[in-house]
Amino acid sequence: MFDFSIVSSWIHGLLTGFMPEGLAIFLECVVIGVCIMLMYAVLAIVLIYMERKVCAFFQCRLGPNRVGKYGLMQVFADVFKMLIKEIITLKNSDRLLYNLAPYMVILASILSFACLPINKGMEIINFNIGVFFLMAASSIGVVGILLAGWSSNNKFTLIGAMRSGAQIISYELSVGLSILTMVVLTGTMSFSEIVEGQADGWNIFKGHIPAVIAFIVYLIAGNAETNRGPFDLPEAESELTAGYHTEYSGMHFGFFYLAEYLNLFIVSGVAATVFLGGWMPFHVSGLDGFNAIMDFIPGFVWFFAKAFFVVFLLMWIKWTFPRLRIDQILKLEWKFLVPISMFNLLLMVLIVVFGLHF
Amino acid sequence: MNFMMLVVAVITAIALVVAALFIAKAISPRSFNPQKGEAYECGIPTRGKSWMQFRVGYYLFAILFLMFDVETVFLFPWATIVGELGVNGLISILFFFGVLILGLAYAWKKGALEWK
Amino acid sequence: MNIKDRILEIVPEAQFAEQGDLTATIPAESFHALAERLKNDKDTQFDFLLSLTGMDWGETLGVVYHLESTVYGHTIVLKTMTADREKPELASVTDLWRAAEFNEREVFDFFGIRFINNSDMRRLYLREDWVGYPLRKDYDDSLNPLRMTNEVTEDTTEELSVDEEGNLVNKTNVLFEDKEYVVNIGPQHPATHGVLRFRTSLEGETIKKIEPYCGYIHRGIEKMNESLTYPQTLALTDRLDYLGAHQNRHAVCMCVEKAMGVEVSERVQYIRTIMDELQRIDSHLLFYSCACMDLGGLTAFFYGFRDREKILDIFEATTGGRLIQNYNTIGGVQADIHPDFVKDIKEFIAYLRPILKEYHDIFTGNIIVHQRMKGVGVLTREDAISFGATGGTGRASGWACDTRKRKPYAMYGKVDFKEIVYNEGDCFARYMVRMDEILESMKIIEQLIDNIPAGDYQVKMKPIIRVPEGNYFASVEASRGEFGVFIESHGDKFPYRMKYRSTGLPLVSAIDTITRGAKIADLIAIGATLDYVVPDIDR
Amino acid sequence: MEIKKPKIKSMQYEDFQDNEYLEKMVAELNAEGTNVLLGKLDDLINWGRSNSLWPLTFATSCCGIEFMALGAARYDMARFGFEVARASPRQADMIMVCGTITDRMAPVLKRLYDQMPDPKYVVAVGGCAVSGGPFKKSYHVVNGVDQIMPVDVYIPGCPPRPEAFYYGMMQLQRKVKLEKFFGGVNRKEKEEK
Repeated sequence: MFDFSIVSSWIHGLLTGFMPEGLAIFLECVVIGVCIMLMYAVLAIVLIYMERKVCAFFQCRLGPNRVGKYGLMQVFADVFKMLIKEIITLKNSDRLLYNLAPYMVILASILSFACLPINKGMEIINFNIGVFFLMAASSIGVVGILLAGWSSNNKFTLIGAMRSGAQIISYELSVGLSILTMVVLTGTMSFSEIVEGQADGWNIFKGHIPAVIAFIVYLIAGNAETNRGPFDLPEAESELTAGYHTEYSGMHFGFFYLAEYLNLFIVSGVAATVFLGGWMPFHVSGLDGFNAIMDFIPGFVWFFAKAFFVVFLLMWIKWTFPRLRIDQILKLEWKFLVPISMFNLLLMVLIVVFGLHF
Repeated sequence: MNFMMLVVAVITAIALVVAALFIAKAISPRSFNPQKGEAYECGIPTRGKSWMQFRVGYYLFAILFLMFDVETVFLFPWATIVGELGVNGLISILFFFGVLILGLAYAWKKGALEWK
Repeated sequence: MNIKDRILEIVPEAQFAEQGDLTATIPAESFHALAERLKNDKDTQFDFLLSLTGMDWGETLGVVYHLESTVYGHTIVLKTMTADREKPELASVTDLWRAAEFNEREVFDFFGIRFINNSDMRRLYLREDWVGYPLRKDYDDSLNPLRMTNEVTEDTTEELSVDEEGNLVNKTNVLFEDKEYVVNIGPQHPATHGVLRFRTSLEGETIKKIEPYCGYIHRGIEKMNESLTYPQTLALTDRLDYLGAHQNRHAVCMCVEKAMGVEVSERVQYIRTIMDELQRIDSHLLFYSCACMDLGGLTAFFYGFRDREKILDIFEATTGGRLIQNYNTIGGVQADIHPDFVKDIKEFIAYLRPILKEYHDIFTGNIIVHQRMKGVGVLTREDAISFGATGGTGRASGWACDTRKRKPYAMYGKVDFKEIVYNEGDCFARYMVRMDEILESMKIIEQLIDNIPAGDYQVKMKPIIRVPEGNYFASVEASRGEFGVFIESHGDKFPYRMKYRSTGLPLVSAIDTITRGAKIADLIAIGATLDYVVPDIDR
Repeated sequence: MEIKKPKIKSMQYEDFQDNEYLEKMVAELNAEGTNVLLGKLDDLINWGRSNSLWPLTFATSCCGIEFMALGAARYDMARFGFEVARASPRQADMIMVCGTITDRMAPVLKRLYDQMPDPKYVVAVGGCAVSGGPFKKSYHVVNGVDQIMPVDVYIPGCPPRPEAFYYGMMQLQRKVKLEKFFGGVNRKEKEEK
């Protein structure tokens, strides 16, 4: 199995060979920062392109195909245009909060993005309480949304912000509980250890019934966390025109747009890591030849493949279901998902305590 | 190293926004007219204030969330070692868990989970 | 029971017209009492105010009421007038028929007639600062240049009411308090289906009150008609409710043909009926698409549009137009059907039947759809009749109001089809009525398509038509309700007054009643299932 | 640097009916001259803008239905990247005036236009928006949106066919491709204090 830490320590050795350690570390940090930024931008563009193509095929259409081959350059053109679009200054807004909101949203998504283990030895932030940190980091995002809605001094944005306040934080509970269920199974909160622990089988197979329930609950709640249909209430197009980011233009809006897609990826990435084995290849015990072939595929390919599979699932849901109403959303969370995940947690504890898992 | 990476990520996030906004501000065209900065409300001037007292319904869920979230935070450390603690760990946490479920049941019965 | 005798018994001074529909002219002072008797008496029961038309007869200003009984099916036309052109005042009938609320505002807007006891005497279509009353014959358009200032919306309304001593007093009613959280939904909003504006007073997500504002697409078609010859007026009717273009035009043609006593050939009747039903399917498919989109199910939107294109192809082959076809003419149709017409329609029906099942699979059966639509936005039968909410909306409330059954025209008397009636009156019933009507329309087309008789497609007509003096009313079942045409002719080549009974105006006037206490998301679902077309409301 | 005739992928330059006005624009731009670097930057910016024209969801009447048909499966405007119809003018690049503009609507439309960020484009769709169309003589209809705001492209028809919409939109793309950004064309409006 390819271990990325070999590469990073090789680079570190190379750099410290001809420059002081401090400078080398500084340089590495800069490189990592640039890498995060690039990966962030590229992933967002890939996801937007994917969304547009996937929904086009669901809807018997072709999707973008004029800009570049197969419309590959379409999203680049969009991002580029947004970058050179005017940023409107509002008259009666709360300037500070209005300008702060995109920072919060981007900060939340980059911090949680940095937690994802992409390959063995290739996780940027690797805390021993990684799961916990990720949940904390991602919940900053809702602050950004609330700020955006509140500071714009617009009635639609305010309703959008209030909706997201009620919705996103409610669903955080289910996300937390379903991940907690898996933490009970894995016995660790560090992402890298969670993945390592799945060498002999992905968690969703190891934890069987409660793991599958937790996976489903997580998918629903995660979908709601990212404000995507059928839970796209905070930005319900046909109700609140554009929801909480109604008053944002140009790149300001672009950040919300990018963050929305990146959050989709983060939710999928966490699902892939916690439930589907992260960068761990698919192994079937006993079939050594098969396992060797699977090992040959690098870990980051596995990770992205799994993450994009979950992304596709979520897109499928988004383009199929109509939107829920605010009271139904909260009812679904508090009267169904929370009790289910609580009992699921108990079930998992029982299974772990009595050693009934694989 | 990890905490340094955390700082790197934070700086990256801020740098990304600052850089993009800088480019946008520097080269984007600009036009001015008296209506541009006003609030958008389907093309009609806004009536009254947008910032006013808002219904408590939204906050109720926020408060409920806070209660449950804080309690699940306490569950996390236990969850990592429940496999080692075995049955004792399960029974001792059941009391805590019972309180949690009772809390939800109480909120449910009180009608706090209904959207009004 | 003779209605004429009954009216004479109540108001001995009533006069009856010689020509046209049965019309009684009633003095203004005894009008309200008569209207009350006609509505409440057991054997008359005129509970449905079909149409309320303002008139300018030169010396006098007045109103024409078309009444119908949903119990007995009989109709009557009442006229009342006032000679005071400076301060015209007539009694309001809003206490009897709620449909009058918006219609009287329309009359006030166009003619300046103030209705005593109507609590809401504001302009309906024009800006508050509009000068003069455009449909009066002496209106001067130069007083109203294009105003580019933002319109100031008042939060109060004027009422002309009668105090205890019987004197007329001006009263001010408050629409919205200062403290209320009032949000404008529309005119530019993806879910208002055009440029309708709802001022919505919210409490959190709950709607406390809603106030519709029309007129953002008021094009003054009725006024323009007064200076157009009859064949010329046809061009504008297509653009009223563009999803019922055929049916609108059918109504106007029928009304003029009725006035002239022209018999159109059987072939024309067949073609018109088939085209009307195709148009209905087209409109209902669009309804399905838009309802899905408004509820957030975007994929279903594309399914509906995909299949709608097939109808447009059929239209295009025969008429040359996709959306607006300009097909019906007075005395016939513009051109004979395309040689492939029959074949195309048969193929289309064979194609659509299984597809409809797919629609139900992807959208109707979805649990979220049920949750969003069932029990939401209930319109009772009484309200539906009182507001005059015809079409799918009325039938979803249990009111069998299909004009095709009530007053059969064209081939509808001879084909076998079921009138779809649901009793729940909620969004889901309104949705299902339309989905089921697609099936019934296909059934009608199937019965007709094979036996289109040979014959002329156009009766020879003169280019300039003079309709004999009198007033005439004809109505058809358009895609979204009863579309009526009222023509008063003074024997000229131009109509003296031409009024369309809008199918959408009653729906919009009922929206406050339906949405009270609902949520914002429900408003969208209600708006989608009421299925109004804004240019048809504003005319 | 010489500014060339705008090329777009979907249709040959010669196939367009009215190239004269574009050639006039090209000649005007060439008369002033630009240096190569700025010219290349302009090309890049124009490529981005012309390929990402997001319309505002705005329709008043019949043409709006054809606009929806344009977005639907058969005509699929997503191919050109037009499908991201934004309901808020803050995020839209162009406003397609689909349908009649009445006296009451005119200030609303103007307000929406004012609230859009630069660069913004206007397409007048249908007879009504172009000139008042069949309702030209009405007391409550604006005779063409060009009376209240600058229009970039006119699409005649009542309502125009979806193909006509495309033709007009491609004309707009070509026009956008001829903009000169680094010469100050877009910065004409200055703040009024």
